[in-house]
Amino acid sequence: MAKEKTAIVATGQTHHRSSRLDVNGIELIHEAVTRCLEDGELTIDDIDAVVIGNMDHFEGINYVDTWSIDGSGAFMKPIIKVTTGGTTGSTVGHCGYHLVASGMFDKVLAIGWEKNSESDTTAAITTAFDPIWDRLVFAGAISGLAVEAMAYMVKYGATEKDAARVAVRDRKHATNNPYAQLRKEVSIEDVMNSPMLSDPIKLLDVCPRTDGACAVVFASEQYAEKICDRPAWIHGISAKHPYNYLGDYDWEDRLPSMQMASKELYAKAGIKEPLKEIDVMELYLPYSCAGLSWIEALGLCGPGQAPKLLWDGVTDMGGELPINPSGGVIATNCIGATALLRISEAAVQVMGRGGKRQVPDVNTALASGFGGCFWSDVTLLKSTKPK
Amino acid sequence: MTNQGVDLLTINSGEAEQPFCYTVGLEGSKFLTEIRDNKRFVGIKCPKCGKVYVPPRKVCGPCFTEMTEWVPVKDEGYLHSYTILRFAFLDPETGKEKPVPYGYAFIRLDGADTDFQHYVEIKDEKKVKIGARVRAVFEEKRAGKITDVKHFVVID
Amino acid sequence: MNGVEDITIIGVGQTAIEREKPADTFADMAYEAVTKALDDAGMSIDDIDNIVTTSNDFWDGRTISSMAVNDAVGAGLGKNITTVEGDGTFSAFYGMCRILSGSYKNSLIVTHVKGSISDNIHITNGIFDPIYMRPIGLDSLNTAALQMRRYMAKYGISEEQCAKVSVKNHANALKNPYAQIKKTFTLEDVMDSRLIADPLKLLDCSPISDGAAAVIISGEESAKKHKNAVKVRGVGYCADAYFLGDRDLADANALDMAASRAYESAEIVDPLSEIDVAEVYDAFSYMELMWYEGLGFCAPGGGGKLIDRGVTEMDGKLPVNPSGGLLSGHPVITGGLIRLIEACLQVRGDAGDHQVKGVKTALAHGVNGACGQSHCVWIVGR
Amino acid sequence: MAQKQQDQELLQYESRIKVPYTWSVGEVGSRFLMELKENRKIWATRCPSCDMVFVPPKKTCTYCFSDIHEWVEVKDEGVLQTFTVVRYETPLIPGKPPYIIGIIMLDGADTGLVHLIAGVPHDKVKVGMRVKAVFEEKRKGHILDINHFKPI
Repeated sequence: MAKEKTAIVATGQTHHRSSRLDVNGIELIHEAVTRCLEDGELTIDDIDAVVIGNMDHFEGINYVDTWSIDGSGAFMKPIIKVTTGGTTGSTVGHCGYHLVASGMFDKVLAIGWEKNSESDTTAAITTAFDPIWDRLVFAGAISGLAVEAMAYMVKYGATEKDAARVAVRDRKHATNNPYAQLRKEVSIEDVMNSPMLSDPIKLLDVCPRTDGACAVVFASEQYAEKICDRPAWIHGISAKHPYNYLGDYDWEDRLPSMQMASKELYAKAGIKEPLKEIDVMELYLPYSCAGLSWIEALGLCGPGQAPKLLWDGVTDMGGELPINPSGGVIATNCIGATALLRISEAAVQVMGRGGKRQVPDVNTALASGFGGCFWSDVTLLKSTKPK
Repeated sequence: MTNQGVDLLTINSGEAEQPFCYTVGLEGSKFLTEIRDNKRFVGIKCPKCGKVYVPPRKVCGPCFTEMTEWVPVKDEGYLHSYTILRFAFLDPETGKEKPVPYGYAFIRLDGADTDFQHYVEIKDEKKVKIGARVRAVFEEKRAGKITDVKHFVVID
Repeated sequence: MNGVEDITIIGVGQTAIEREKPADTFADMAYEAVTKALDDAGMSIDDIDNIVTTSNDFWDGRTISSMAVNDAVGAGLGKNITTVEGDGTFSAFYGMCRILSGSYKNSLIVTHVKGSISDNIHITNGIFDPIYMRPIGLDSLNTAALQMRRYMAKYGISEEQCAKVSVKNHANALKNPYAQIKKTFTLEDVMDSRLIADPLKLLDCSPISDGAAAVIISGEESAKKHKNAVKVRGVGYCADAYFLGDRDLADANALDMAASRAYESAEIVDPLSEIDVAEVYDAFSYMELMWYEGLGFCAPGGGGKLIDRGVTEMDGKLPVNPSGGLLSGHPVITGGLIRLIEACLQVRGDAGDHQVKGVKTALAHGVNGACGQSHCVWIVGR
Repeated sequence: MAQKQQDQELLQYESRIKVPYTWSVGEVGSRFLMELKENRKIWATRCPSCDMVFVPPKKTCTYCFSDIHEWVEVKDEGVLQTFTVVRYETPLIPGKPPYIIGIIMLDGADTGLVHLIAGVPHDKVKVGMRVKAVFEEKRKGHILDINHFKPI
C-alpha cells in the first residue's frame, strides 16, 4: 500500500456555463482554486505543488502549466502539466494522489479546466485523431460514440429508449446541483424527439460544451484530518489506455478498458460485489448509451442487463447505487475538468458536503474518467483510512 | 474605476493556422503507395499472435512485438459498425464544414483483424447495416492519401 | 524532500538526434528509445509496471499527442499509463513519484518530438497569451533575444562570452555519437553568424530536431546492485511568473529554487566543488551562463567570468554539457530527459569519448516555458 | 516530399490545424482595452497586499495571490528595459522585418509591458531610453490600439 495515506480534503468548482466571457482562462481557473482553498480553509501558502491539465487545442494555448500561474497560484512553486484527452481530469487527480502518496509533498492542488466556448469543440476534438489514418475520414467525437452505441444495441437488443432513460436520470439529478450547466429536467419523449445527430444518438443524448474548472486538494495523513473532519481517502486508482487506433477497438465488448481498470481496482480495494459494496458512483458518461454498456463493464450487472437496472431505478437517487448525483457529464462537460469533477463529486459525497445532491451515508464512492481512444480511468474513495 | 458595465471583449484568431507536415512512416507509406499505385490493400501480421493490422504499423501493441510480414487484404469486407452523421461540424484542416449526411463506418476487410475506418455510401440507407458486405471504391486520381479510397459501397 | 535514496535509474535509451527522421513516426521513435532502454537495463517490457509518456500537442500537431505512441511503449499490454506534457525531466519526476507512492516498482519514462514536421515560430507563438503578448508576434527566438539583452545589460555580460558557450558545446558534440550537429565553430564563426534577433545570432541558437528518449526508474531494492544503476540523490522543480514583464528576465529565480530543493536532498552545499559534471538546458548560448548562476556555480552575473576562466570546459573544474548540449541537437520535450540520460552515462562511466574522468555526482536540468520560466533539476550519483 | 528507405518511397502528409479561436478577455482585461480605445489611457491594477501595480492588469496578484479590485492610471511613457531587433520574417507580426520588440516599464507601474518599438533607427535604440505610446487613430479595444512606443 501507499507510503503516505492520501485523502482529498477540499474541492472547488466554478458555476458551469456554456460561455464565460467575463473571465479569461486564467481567471476561470482562479475561481475554482479560490473556492477549493476556501473549502479547506487554506491559503495558497499551504500548497506545496500544483498539477494542471486540459486539452491544448480547445483553447489554443501551448504550455498551460506555465501560462496558468496567475490562476493556479503556482508562482515560485512546482507545477506540472498532465494531459490524456477526456481522461485528463482523472489523470490530473491521479497525479495529485501520487505526488502526495510519494511523500514528496504534503498538500497538492490538482486543477482541471476547459473553456470550450473559445473554439469549435468538434473541430478541436477531431485534431485528437491520427492525421494520416483517422482525421481525413473522421466524423467527430459524437460519431465515434454513435458507432459504439450502434454495435451495443444491435448485439444486446437495447433500445434508444433505454439509453434515453440514462439522460433523463442525469438531467433530473442535475437539478439538485447548483454548479451544473443544464439544470432543467427532460422526459423520455423529449430525448426521443430531439434532433438526430448521428444514428442512434440524438441531441439530448449527449453532453453540452462548457466553460468550467475544478480544483481538488490532496493531503497526506499528517494534514488530512486537520484540514477536513471527514476526508475522502484514496483506496485505489487504475488507468488503462490500451488503444491507439479506433479501428483496433472491439465495438461490442462494452468498453474493455473499463473492464480492465475496474477489475484491477476492485482487486486492490478488496471489492467483490460492486453493486452492493459501493454507495455512489460519479461516472464520466459523455452520452446516454454509455450509461448502459459501461456500467456492465464496471461489473454492476451482466452483459445486456443494464437497461433493466436503469428502469428499476437502481441507479437513481434513493436507489441501491445512485449514479451521478451531480447530474454528470450530460449536464456539464468542461472537458479537461470533467473527469476531475467526477473525483471531486465522489469526494464531496464521502465528505457529506453534497447538500441537495447528497446521497445518505456514503462510505465508498467510485469515480471514472473516459477519453482518448476508448480509454478508462477509475478512482475509489472511502471515508475510512486505507490500512 | 470599476469593471461594472464594461463591454466584454474577445480576441479572434482569424485566419491563423499551424502548418504541419506529418510523417507517414515506413509501414504507412507502403500501405498508401499500394493503394495509390495498385488499388490494393495490404496488412501487416504479428509474428506472435498472428493478428493482421490495417492500417499497418511497426509494433503489435498487445504483444509488444515488431512486425515485418506483409499480407494481402481484400478490398471487400463487412460493416463492423457504423453511424450516419447528420450534423455538420468544422473540419480542422480546412476550417470549413463538411456537407451532411454521410455514413461513417468501421469495416473489417477480409484478411484483416482490425477495422478500417472510412466513409460508407448511404444512397440506400436500408442496406447500410451491421454485417453488410461492402467494397472499396477508389478515386481515379490517387495521391497517396487515405482519401484515395473514395468510400465503401454495400454490395449485397 | 525525502525518500529518493530508494530510487535508481537502471536503463537509458535515446535515438540519434537528427534534423529529420522521414522513415519514423512518433511511435517508431518511441519504440526505438524504449527497446534501447530495456536492453540497457537488461529487462523486458514485462518487468515494467507503469509508463509515463511525454509529448506536446502543439509540437506534434495533435490533441492527445500521447495517443500516437501508446502501443509502441507497452500500453497495449494493459499497463497503467499516464502522460506529462512538458519537458522529460518533469515526467521523470512524476515517474519517480509513482514508485515512491508504493504503487509501482519500475517506471518507464518516454519522450518524443518531431520538430521537423511543423514551424517553430507558430508553435512557440502559442506559448504566449493571446490577449496581450501573441499579437506582438512573440516566439521562442525573439523572447530569448529580449532575455539575452536584459541579461547582458544588467550584468555586463558580452556577446563574446555567450558565443564561447556555443564554441565549447559544439566542440564537445564532435565526440557524441547521438549529436545532430558535429562541426567545429570558432568564436569568429559564432560572432559572424547571421543575426536572428539582436543580439541573438544563428550559432547562439539550438537547431530544430527529431528525437526520442527513454529511461527506466526503479524502486526495487535489488535494482541498487544492478550494473547500470545510478542513484537519484535529489530532484527539485519550480516555476516563475508567466508574463515576461512580471519578472526580471536577467535572473533565474525559479532555477535557484529548484536547485536548492535538489541540493538540499542531495546534501550539496557547494555545487561547484561537489558536482563533477552538469548537463544543462542550453537552448540558447546565453542561457547556459544564466543557468550557471541559477544553479549556484557562481554568483548572479558571474556566468561570463566562469566561461572565460574555462571552468566549464571538458578539462575544467566542472565540465558543462560534455554531450554538446542542445546547441548540437534540440528535440524539444526530449531535451531534458537526454540531459538526465547523459548525466547517468557520466556517472556510470559509459559516456564514451565524451566521458569526464572520475564522475561521482552529476547534474541534469530541464526547462518548460519561455525564457526559462519553469525548471527541473536532478542530482544523480554513485 | 518523398524520400526512399529500403526501396520504399516515404510519404509525408502536408496538413494544418485551422481551429478558429475566440478568446475571452474577461472583465478586467476588457476594462483595460476599452480605456485604450476610448480614452487613450493606460490603466493598471494595484494589489492591496503587496502594492504591486500590474500592466496589463491582473484580477489576482501574481506574487501574493490576493484578489485585486483597485485601478490606478499609469503614464503612457516609461523606460525601455530590454529590446530586440527581429530580422526574420513571420506571418505573425504586423509589419516587415527588421522591427523592434521591447519591454517597457511605464511610469507608475511595477511590471513591464511587452510591445513594439518604432520611430527610431535600429542602431540608436538603447536599454534605459524613455519611450512613449503612439496610439492608433482607429481603435478597437485591442493591445495594438497602441501602434508602438517611440523614443521621447
